[in-house]
Amino acid sequence: MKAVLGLLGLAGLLVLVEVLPYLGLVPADFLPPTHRIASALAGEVGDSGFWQALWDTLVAWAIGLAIAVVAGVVAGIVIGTVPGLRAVTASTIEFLRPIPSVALIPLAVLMYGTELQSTLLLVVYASFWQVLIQVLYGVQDVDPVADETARSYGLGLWARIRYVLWPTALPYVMTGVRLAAAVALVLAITAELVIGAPGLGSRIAVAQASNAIPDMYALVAVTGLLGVAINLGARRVERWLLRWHQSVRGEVVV
Amino acid sequence: MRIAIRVVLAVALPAVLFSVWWFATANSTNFYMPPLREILRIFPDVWTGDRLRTDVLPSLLRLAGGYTLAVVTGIALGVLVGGNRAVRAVLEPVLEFFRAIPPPVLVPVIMLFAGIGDTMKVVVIAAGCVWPILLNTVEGVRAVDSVLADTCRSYRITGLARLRHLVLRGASPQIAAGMRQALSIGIILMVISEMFAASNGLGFAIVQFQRGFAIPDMWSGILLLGLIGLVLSLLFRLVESRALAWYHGLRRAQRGS
Amino acid sequence: MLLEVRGLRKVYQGKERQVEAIRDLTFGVDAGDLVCLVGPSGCGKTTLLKCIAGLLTPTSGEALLDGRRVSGPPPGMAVVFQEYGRSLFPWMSVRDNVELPLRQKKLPRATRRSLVDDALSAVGLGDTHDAYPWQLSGGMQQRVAIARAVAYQPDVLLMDEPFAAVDAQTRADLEDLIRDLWHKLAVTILFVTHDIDEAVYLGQRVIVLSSSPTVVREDVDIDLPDARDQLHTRSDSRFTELRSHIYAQIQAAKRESTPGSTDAARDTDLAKQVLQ
Amino acid sequence: MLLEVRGLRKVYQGKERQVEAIRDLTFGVDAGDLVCLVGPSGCGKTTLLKCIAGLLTPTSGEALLDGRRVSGPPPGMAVVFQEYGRSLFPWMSVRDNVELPLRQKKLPRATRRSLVDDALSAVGLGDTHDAYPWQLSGGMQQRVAIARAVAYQPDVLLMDEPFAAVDAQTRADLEDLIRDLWHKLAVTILFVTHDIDEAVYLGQRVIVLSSSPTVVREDVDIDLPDARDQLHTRSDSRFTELRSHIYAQIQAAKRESTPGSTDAARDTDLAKQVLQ
Amino acid sequence: GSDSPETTTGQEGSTKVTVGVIPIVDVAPIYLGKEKGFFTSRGIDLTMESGQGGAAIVPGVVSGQFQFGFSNVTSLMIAQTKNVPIKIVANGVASTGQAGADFGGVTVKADSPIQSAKDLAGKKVAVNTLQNIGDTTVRESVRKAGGDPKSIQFTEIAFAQMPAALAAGQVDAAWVVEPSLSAIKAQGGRVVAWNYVDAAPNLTVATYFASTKLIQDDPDLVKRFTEAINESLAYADAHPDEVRKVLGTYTKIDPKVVETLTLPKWPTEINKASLETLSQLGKGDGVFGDKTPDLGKLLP
Ligand SMILES: Nc1ncnc2c1ncn2[C@@H]1O[C@H](COP(=O)(O)OP(=O)(O)OP(=O)(O)O)[C@@H](O)[C@H]1O
Ligand SMILES: Nc1ncnc2c1ncn2[C@@H]1O[C@H](COP(=O)(O)OP(=O)(O)OP(=O)(O)O)[C@@H](O)[C@H]1O
Ligand SMILES: O=[N+]([O-])[O-]
Ligand SMILES: [Mg+2]
Ligand SMILES: [Mg+2]
Repeated sequence: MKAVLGLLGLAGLLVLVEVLPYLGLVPADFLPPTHRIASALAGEVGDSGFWQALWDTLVAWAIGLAIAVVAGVVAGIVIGTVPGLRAVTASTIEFLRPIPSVALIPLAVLMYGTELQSTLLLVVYASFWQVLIQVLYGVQDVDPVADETARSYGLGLWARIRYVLWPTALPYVMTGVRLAAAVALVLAITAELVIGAPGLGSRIAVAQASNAIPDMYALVAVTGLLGVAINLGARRVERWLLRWHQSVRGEVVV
Repeated sequence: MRIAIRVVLAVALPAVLFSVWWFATANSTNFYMPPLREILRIFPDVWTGDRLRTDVLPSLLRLAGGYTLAVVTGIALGVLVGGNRAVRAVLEPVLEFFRAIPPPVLVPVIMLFAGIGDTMKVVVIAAGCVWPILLNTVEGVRAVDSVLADTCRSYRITGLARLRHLVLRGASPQIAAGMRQALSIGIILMVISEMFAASNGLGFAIVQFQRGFAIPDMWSGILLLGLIGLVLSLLFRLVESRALAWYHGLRRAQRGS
Repeated sequence: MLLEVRGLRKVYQGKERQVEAIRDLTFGVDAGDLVCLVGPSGCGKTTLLKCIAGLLTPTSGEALLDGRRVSGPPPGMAVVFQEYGRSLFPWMSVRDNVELPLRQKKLPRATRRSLVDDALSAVGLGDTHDAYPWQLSGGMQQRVAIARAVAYQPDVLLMDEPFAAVDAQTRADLEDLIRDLWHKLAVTILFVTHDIDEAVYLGQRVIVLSSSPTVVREDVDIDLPDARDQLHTRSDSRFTELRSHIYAQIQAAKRESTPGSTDAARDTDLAKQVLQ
Repeated sequence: MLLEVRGLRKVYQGKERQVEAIRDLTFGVDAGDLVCLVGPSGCGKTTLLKCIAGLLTPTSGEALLDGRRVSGPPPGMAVVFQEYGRSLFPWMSVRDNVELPLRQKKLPRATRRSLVDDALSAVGLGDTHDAYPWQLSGGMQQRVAIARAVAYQPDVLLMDEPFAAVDAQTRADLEDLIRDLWHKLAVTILFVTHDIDEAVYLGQRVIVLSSSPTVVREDVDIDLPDARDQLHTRSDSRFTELRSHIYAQIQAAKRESTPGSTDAARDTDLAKQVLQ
Repeated sequence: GSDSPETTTGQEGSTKVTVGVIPIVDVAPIYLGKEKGFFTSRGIDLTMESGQGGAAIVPGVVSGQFQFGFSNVTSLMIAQTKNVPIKIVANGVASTGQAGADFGGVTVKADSPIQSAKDLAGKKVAVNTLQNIGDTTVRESVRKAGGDPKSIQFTEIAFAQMPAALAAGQVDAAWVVEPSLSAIKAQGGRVVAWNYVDAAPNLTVATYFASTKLIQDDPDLVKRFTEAINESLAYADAHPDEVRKVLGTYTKIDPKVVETLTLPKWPTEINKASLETLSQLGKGDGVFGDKTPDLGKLLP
């Protein structure tokens, strides 16, 4: 049922893009109708280079995201639980966070050229903050009664992190992971696009430079579909991990 | 005294990091890693006077516009999507589709509809920073306490009153988390949007420095971005601590201070 | 008959756990009645109240109010929840918590003001208007929830163990407040309690529920004089008789777990159980 | 003396609202004692318990355990909170909730298993192991919290109105369970309740607290025989005497609000108050 | 790190070389040369990395991540004035020198009132990068046609977006190169100025470059690379059909457009006089700040 509705939404988007040129809103030359994008996509799918690029992008995405999530969660829990650390690090975090990964591109190229590490640097830098901030908010949300219960039963720091803090922060962490997953994909592709590291991004760059508009949109659509697939996976994990949580066990009607 | 301690705490780590940077690059001959000394020396020349008016101010105005747009749409859409299962099922894949598209790729598409002027830049900023607000609002709305929801239903508190007194307030801690995330993403997108079809702005200036091999100037721009982020986050915290006084009070009180 | 419950059944359908909380309940409450519900812990009293309040949909059967089937929260009904702590808005002061439903009723400001003031001082919280609920003790929070319901001036009032967290003296005072209110406003009250003395003292009728899956075990008419007071009523011999009778009923209810029960607080003779 | 409270004072410091919850409390509890605390709603019982449990820092004065000042939660102490609903972890099943502190004690799996089983069936929840707390009724949740404390086999047990949400029969059973446990394990118990009968039935001593700002009003020795049972003890004439005495004390406590009080549930003769 | 070895020797004694390029028509010779074996025959195992622009290529060359890079000459002159340690090693691409048949020009919509370069004065003109070869040469076109170059409003838009921006009227004119030039012509657009041709005869537009460090440490490699490039350039210039074929391998340009687009010139000699002119033009437009590029240091 849910899947059907979701497909319905995506189908709506396809129809919209198909009819946009006929509505005269944009010329078909610059935003081609769905069927032309689809045939360009078919061409891409038949090309082994496309699959290699997709693989390269996914590898960069997965490694980068994994590093960012682990680092973000660990840093968030340490900063959130060690007294005083939050006050000490707050200004630095706020300073570093708004620095765009794209501004770091020369630095990345300088250090790693078009190697995978170059993309990873940008991916990790951008998505790390998403996770960290969510974890910090989650840690702050621990129910004091629950925490006091744990403390009064003599649960040590580690046990309290594992049994109280972590489950409380988990909904926030999941949101952070979903945010970071998309940001990581965005940055992986941006890095490839600008630096030229192999992947979907550099294919998009080639299509842009060649004025191959349907091809470009086909690749953009692949990116979007990747995002949908990633979110689907994240949602599934979330439903399982958070089956006890208000947001899963009971839905509030607005 | 309290304030003094807080200032010291806030300044300590940056001071350490800056000293490390200072000494690590003191004798740097790497073209792309100039000495911090050099960067700080030119900073006032680069970022005072004319540039403040011609580059920094327009950027901040675009940021304000885009951020506001994102907050309004993010919360509105989030309440709609979070509060209604069917709507969520239909819209989520579409939203996720757009969320995964990198802004540099999206900008040309936005240009088709919004032109190449400030509107485009505001839209690009909004399109980027709407996501954390949207996602957090959705999760916050979904997690509204069931007993409170029942209380509202039984007292027939519905419609706008319910939205205002239950849904938005209940989700507000998480919405605030999203808005805070969005703030720095907004700054990032301000830079990205000004890499396209711009003729002024902070992002534009940084890109020009980069292309013109004015590397110390570029670094000074990055420093300025960080400073702007810091100041904006302080302002945000000030506003948040007022709006969420009940929440922080609740936590503090229950912690027993 | 104002309120009618007909063949009501409620099964909680979980992934692994399916609980038949209520098997088959049928009873009625006349307009202006004050009926108390007692029954063992976990027998489905809260579930029943939520069905009547239109907050839960029965698995089968129905609740009727004024002859109309309850499908959503009906107008003019107020509920005091068992989870009083969670039923107060933590972001509103005590006064705003009490006032919010009145605003919804579109009462003029002055009326609201006096209703809120009266209700809060009636529950002994005349000087905590500006505090947040989480600055109050458990019993005080519960009293705020009661004040909210009282100020609302409902036609039907459902209360789920509303005095569980207050001390004996306050409890006695609140009991008298409820009877007072009932007399003055002719409100119909359904009152869940686990205190048998309280049920007998308050009610015109006491409905005794069995263990889960729940049926009505007995519907006891409380033939005490209408004018009650804490000292004399409680020492009345008829009072003692009634409470003993009901006590015996509940004990029996707990003992004979209805056959086919999938989940219930079973009779466990705790005192005899060996610990470890 | 195992537990000593000396000149304890606690002021809640809010932005606008400053509440002196406890003014000056001094009393002691010997090892193996079972002491009940009673007092009007909002008088600071919860606050006191939290100070003793090391969860709140007193404004002045101190709580000593075994001669050492309490500054954080001491080992071997279990607390049953008044907000039972929130003290259970919603992300764990009932069984895991009870088992968690035992794991922390590093007990072997088999021991843990039998402790959990025994404790849960002792509170009448033998068949809800796999349910989540939020699938249980209020009273059932409260019993899970009690089972957790019982299974923990603490040296000192603090309980804050632990039977507020359960029915009379279950309550009686649980009271006997606590006395049983106390005899078997020689645990020291501090028990907050608002039910005076319960306090007298359970305790060796009953400490009566005044209204907020709180002081000890009286420390009553319960000179009933050690072997108690629900039927005979409660009909003992000494029992009736003691409960009347304490009842009078609390009523007096509520009446004479201590001078200088900044916030308290004041005496409001509710029955006489006119509603609207 | 930035001091990793510049060259790595492959299995058969050949040197692995990475070149940072932009995936456009201009670099067809290097792809063609690779296909023809001009590099392997000189012991060079060639890899091309194609990014979106120069921002990534220069730091890559400076740090040794790339051994060589491809860039337009104005950018290289700017780098020189900032003392970026790089030097040109071979010619890259040049204008055809023929008005009406160059690979780049200033275009307008079919119905635009702009008829000549002179009319561009006061108009909004799109270039891919501000303060670079595009705006400098367009100003020269306007200047030569008797217009006021100062009044032109330049706007930065990527070549790929120019057809859309022009069609939507977001700009009055757009300076484009192939294949966007073909796309605009196909929309009915007109070319009103051939800015490369106007700037200097047979203008050298872009070149290959290396870091001074590599030139010092491995002059032999640089020599072999230059020879291979030169052979590739000459071959490409002589075999336009093969060039059109190789375009299909590294670009996605529509095959129909590939057949008809205007190819640039690929001489092996760098036109120093044109670079002098370009440097003067850039200085006049303030592209180099208050400095003047030292072409002696930049050229091989
Ligand atoms: N959300 C739920 N999901 C599954 N089972 C539930 C849920 N809510 C209640 N139950 C089950 O339904 C039965 C009745 O619960 P209910 O809360 O109605 O009891 P109650 O009579 O109010 O008990 P108490 O006096 O302890 O408050 C219990 O066995 C409980 O476990
Ligand atoms: N976090 C807090 N902030 C401010 N005031 C508080 C806070 N917690 C409790 N108080 C105040 O302290 C006083 C004592 O509260 P406490 O919870 O200890 O009472 P109690 O004796 O447990 O009452 P009850 O029997 O109703 O549970 C009350 O007046 C209450 O308003
Ligand atoms: O960090 N980003 O450049 O998106
Ligand atoms: Mg209940
Ligand atoms: Mg309390």
